[in-house]
Amino acid sequence: MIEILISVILISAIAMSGFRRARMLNRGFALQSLTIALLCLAKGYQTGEYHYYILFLLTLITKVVIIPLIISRSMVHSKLERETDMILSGSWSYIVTGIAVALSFIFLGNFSDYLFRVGCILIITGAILMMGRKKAITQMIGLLTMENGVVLFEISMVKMGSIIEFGIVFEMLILAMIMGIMIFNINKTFDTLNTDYLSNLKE
Amino acid sequence: MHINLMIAVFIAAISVSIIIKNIDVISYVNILGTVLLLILSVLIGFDVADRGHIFHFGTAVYIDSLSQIQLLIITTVSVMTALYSHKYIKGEYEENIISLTKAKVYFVLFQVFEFSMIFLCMSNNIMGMWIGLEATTLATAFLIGFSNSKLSLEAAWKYIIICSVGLAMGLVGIILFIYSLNSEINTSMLQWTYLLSWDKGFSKKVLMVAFTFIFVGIGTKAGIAPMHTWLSDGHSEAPSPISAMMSGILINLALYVIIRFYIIIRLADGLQNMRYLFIVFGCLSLIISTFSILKQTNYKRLLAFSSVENIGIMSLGFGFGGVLGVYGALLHSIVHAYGKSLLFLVSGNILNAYQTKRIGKIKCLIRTMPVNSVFLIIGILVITGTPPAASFFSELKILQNGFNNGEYLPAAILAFSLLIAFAGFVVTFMKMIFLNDGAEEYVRLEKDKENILPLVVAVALIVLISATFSSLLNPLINSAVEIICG
Amino acid sequence: MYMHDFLSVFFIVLIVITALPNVIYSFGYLEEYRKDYSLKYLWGMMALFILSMAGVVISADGVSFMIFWELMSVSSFFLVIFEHKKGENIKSGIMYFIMTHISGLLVMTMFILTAKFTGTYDFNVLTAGAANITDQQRLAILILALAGFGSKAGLVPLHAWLPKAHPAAPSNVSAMMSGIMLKIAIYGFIRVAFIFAKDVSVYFGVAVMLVGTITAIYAVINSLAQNDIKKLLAYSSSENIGMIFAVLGLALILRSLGLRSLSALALAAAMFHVLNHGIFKSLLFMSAGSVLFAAASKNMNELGGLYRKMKFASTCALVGTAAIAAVPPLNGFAGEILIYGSFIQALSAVRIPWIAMTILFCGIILALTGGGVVWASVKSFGMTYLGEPRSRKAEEVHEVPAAMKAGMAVLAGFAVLFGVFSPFIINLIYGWTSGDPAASAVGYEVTIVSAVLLLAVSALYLAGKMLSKKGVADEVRGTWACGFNDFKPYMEYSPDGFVQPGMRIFGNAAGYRKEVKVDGAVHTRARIKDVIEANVYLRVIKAVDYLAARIIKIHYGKIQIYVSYIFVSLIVSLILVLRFV
Amino acid sequence: MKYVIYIIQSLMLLLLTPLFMGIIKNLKASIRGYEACPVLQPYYNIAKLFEKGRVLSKSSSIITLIAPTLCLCACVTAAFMVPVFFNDGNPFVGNLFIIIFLLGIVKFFITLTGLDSASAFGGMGSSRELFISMIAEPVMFLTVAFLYMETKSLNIFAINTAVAGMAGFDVANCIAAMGFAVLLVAENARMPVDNPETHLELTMIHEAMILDTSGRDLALMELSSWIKLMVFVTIFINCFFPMGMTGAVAFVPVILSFIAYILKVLVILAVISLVECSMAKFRLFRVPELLSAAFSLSLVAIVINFF
Repeated sequence: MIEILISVILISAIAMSGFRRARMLNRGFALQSLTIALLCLAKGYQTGEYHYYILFLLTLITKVVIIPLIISRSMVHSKLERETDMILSGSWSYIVTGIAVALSFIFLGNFSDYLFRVGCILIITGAILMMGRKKAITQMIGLLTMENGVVLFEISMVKMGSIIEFGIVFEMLILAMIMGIMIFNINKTFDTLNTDYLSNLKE
Repeated sequence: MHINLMIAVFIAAISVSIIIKNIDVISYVNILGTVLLLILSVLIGFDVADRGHIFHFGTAVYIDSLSQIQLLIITTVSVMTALYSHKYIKGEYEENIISLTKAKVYFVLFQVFEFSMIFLCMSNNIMGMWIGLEATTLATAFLIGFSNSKLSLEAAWKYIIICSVGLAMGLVGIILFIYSLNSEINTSMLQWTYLLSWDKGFSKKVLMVAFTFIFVGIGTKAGIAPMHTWLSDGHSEAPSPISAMMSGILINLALYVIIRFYIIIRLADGLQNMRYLFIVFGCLSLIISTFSILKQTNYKRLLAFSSVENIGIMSLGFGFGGVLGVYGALLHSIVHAYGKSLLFLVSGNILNAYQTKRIGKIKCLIRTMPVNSVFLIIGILVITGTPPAASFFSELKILQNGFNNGEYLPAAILAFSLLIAFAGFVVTFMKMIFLNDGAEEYVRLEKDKENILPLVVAVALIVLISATFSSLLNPLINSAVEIICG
Repeated sequence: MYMHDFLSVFFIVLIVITALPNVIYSFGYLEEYRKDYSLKYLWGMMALFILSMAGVVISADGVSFMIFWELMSVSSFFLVIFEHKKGENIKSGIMYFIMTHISGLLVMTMFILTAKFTGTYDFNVLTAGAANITDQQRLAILILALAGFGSKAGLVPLHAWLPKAHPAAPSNVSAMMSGIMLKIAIYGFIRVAFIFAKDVSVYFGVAVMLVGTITAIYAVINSLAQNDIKKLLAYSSSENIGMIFAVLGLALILRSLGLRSLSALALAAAMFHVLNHGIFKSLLFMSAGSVLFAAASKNMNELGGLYRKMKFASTCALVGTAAIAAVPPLNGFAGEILIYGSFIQALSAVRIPWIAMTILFCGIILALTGGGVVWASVKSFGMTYLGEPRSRKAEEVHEVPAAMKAGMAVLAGFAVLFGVFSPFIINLIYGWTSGDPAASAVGYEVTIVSAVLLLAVSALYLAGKMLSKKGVADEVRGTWACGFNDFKPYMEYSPDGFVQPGMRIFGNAAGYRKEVKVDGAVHTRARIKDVIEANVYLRVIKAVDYLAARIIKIHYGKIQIYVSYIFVSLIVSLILVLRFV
Repeated sequence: MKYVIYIIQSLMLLLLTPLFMGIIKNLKASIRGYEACPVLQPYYNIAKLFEKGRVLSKSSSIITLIAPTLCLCACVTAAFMVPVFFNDGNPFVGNLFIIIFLLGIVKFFITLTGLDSASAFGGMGSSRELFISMIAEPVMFLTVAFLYMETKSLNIFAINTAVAGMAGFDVANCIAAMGFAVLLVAENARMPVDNPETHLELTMIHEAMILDTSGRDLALMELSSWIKLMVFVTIFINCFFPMGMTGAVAFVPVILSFIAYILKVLVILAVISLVECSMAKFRLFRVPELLSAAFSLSLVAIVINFF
């Protein structure tokens, strides 16, 4: 059962890195968070610790419902349709993510646990999303995927780290809220979300 | 007991600034809050002085002399900035640049920012430290974008993205750190004191990777070289009191967190030359920041780069190791906090009077704003390390330690970059203060008299530190050095 | 807590002798600044300046030495930019501050290295002799000492601040800076090179001598070429410092070759010349100050004929100029004989051919510099005080206040006193340098000669008085210049013309270029620039600027690039850590 | 008793100087083949000038008043410090540097007088005088070094006795003597460097500086330059040709050495006048070449003897 969920996460990660439209990215993120929540449920069921269930509920509420809501609300105001000129064009980002996944599998070979490797892959995809795109929202989603990766990383490593999980989840929630408000402000002052206009603080 | 009082003061301050409508009352309460926190931290200081370290709420809160130093810095600098922001926010509010709600948001976030820093340096739990750092990032994100101009929004966006990425890497590092204990993990495992007394050995490889993640991750928050890019934008766009607090305290705290992990690292055998991480990144940040100082046209960005440079000096101090270097680095962090906040507050005054951050546009400060230029000169002399100020002794100790331990190249880089930074400072600021093109007659601005009290407090603190660091503060700093050097 | 051996007392005496008349002089001189600058600030800074210099001389350990050293630099910076109304003062002040910081860093590194090798900062322990320093370590310390103290004293490669800072400062301050501050650097060098480092390889001594000689010849040619009095005096201070370092180098060579007594003589010559230079250079700067006070201009092309209205100040200036030009009974002459004497005695005592040749070469260059100094001093006195006033400023000259005259008179008195009774002082110094107080370096000839000279002058004066009574009375008419009688002031010899023959031969050391413009009338101008500063300094600044422009490109502004910095540095440090740790 | 003779010999030198100047004029006249003025003419000139009143320029200052007296006193003191024809060692006085720097007073004050009269010729004269003496300084330094390395003493009396003790002429002594001769000519404004008799404005160096002095001052200036020349000649004789000099305090040897001294001086005066008649005055920027020749001569002298 966990293998299926992990494969879904892997597929969503690779797919997300190539999406152009932010709405698709949002849905991809929601799907990913849902799978992570189910993963926690499965882990909880498997090991019998109660804190996994609490984590399942928390991730479900925040990452599957609230954060995508924030993203879609800020998207509506910004009339953002599609990512026009991406630094890493669609095909290239797929290829880069593919190579990254392959490398991480080879390099982290001696770690038996799949979760750990998928966590790393999620972090790398988050990074690629952030560095390869120009729109602010995509960067935000990239960052949140990276946080998801850290959560996965944490689940695989630390058996009893409840405080860490709660910390991460709350932090992601507040982070998403603040970024949402900021995107709203940027959209109001710059009336575009392209970060090229956000680079006149030079030297 | 004091710590409960602290929390009570915090909650009171937050609630007042949310409920009450009158700006004056809010800022007075804010100042009162910071003063109370200062008094409480001094009292805690006395406890720590005689009992070595104190626990509270079971082992959740742990204060030893190292965190006591950070506590003192936080509370003193926030008293200064609270005093400054009283007139600053009132001025902005009266010229209705900002609405009432914006002012209230400012004071709430100010309190949240200060308390999250206090929470950070008091928490025994390493995850608590991480959450503290994250909370400061979130609190200051809005404060940087306070003036809602294009540039400040851009700075805020960059700040939040880069710092969150950095802290995510830091979190990965912490998780790897706990994983390297390779034993059954329970909640008490996250206590720093527990980790300190951990004797069942670490897996060396994982620990190395963990500490590198922590160093680079939290290093972004500290403004260490290649990851310092947010610092120069954030500090130059943030309102002056906030950039004073960030430059003075926040980057010290990030380094404090790294040092907490470094103390545990040092126990594991075979990891002695992890200190080269500090040295390499220290030299990198020295070189990058000092050369950027030379080419600055915006004086607040120049001060931000000088913070990067001072972080480089401190990390070199820790990198050289040895009692002298660590003593120098700690002393330098204290003096730099006060000196840098003095400079930022003065630049705030100048910005308030001249409404421009460009160095070229400000002429003959000595005649237009004589009082502020005197404080500016004192600030420059303190930051660049002239003798009566303690920063000269700290730089001397770090350099001496560098030569004693045989690292000649990093010490040479340190000396060279001190010189370049000094040249950059003197050329820019002395031209601003003295140079006049003789054409028009300069009259003293009436804005010169505003907001002088916080500057006086800052100079008083610097004088206090310089006078007492070898007598009164000595036991405090020495015990902190023992914690680090073992 | 403080040092009280002969060396410190000697320099304290120097500070007192030079600072007291200066204070008296300042009472008069600062009236001019009262209306647009605050005098309380200046007096405070001057007090801090003098105290910090005294502090340096009596401090007994490296850290307090460093503290007073930096305090001295800071206070002198704020004195140099006192007249901040004029733009170029600020620029030269900034350059001065950066250069003093360089010397501060070098001296700090030197003390740190000494502490590393000998384990202590304390001077008394160091003087007792730390035996376990290897020769190579001692050389490293001494090279740093030469660089640090040399840059503060104004040796050639790091001298560019001196001709900029001294003219910018008010004259009483530049008198103190030239008179005392440069000597504090020499005090530091003597203490490190002669007292701490018991013995050092001969190559270091040769290097010091060469640097000193090159500084002397370079500075004298530049001082000849200047038209601004204070710049001329600043360069001549650098020249005297060069001469002192040359003799110190000679002393080091002799000591490393084992000729103890000769090296003590050379050291005594250097210290005596330090004392003399302190006196007559402050006197000359004070007279330049009085010219500036009276005629509000220091450009010699606008001065001339100041003697008529400033009789007393000019006579003091004459004494000062005569002292620096090594005219007997005065102290400059006594110093210079000792220096030439020690060079020649060293020449005959040294057996190693190549060292003897270098000493000979440096002796020749110093003799040439001596001639150049006479020429520069005659130019500085002749062009300002003698002949016809060349501009309106030089005509309406108002009398100099009494306090200034008193200060200058005191120093002129010292110049004569230290000249006539120089053997006693030299033997006193030689007593310390050679170790046994009874030894005497030089006979009492100078006193006898000055007595004979005094006798002859008074005899001839009386004879002249008697003769003139019965002879025809003096007449006062226009200058007889072979019959041409309507001489205009501008037809007088101008400062550039006065040194033009010298500049034709030695000109390229001062970047001398003659520009001739013909538009109806022929206009010639002499262009001079500090050659080393123009080539070396500008190149260094350009390189740093180029590097800074490259490095600042890192802040590209794009957020993606900033995030990539984090990951790149993460990966690189991971690889390095896994590989090396 | 010894010091009485010293004073006498210096007084003799002072008294005979105008006579020697007359002799030079006579020798030059006879070489050039015209009727010369009587040998004692310089004495009459000086006496006439002392009676004349002084004409002072309105732009001159105190320098013009004190300079002549100071120059003459310097030269007289220098004369008293030099052994002329009797030398028995003198512990008090005689340092070669002090003598040369005493004559330096003359240079310093004459150049100032040149500038004092605010005329172009005075300025030109002093500028050229200082230019030449600056380049001549190293030659003086080398000669003193040579003498010191030969005799291990800076005192001229000791040098004289030591050189007298050395056997015959060696190569280095001749070369050093030649170098010092050129220095003598350059310092005292004799022919190849400067024409003492001319009043052509653009050629004179020494004369230009004292152009404006008149009456008693001119007499003093003339006397001081003559005495300076004779002091240089005496140093030249005593340091390089010391034969015939006695140390015994008896009447006959002193008279014999006095005669020997007079003969030597006459030979040198003949050489000087011969050079003045046969050579034209050098252009100003050829003088450094002459002086660098003298410089290399004395350098070679030192290198031969001591390296």
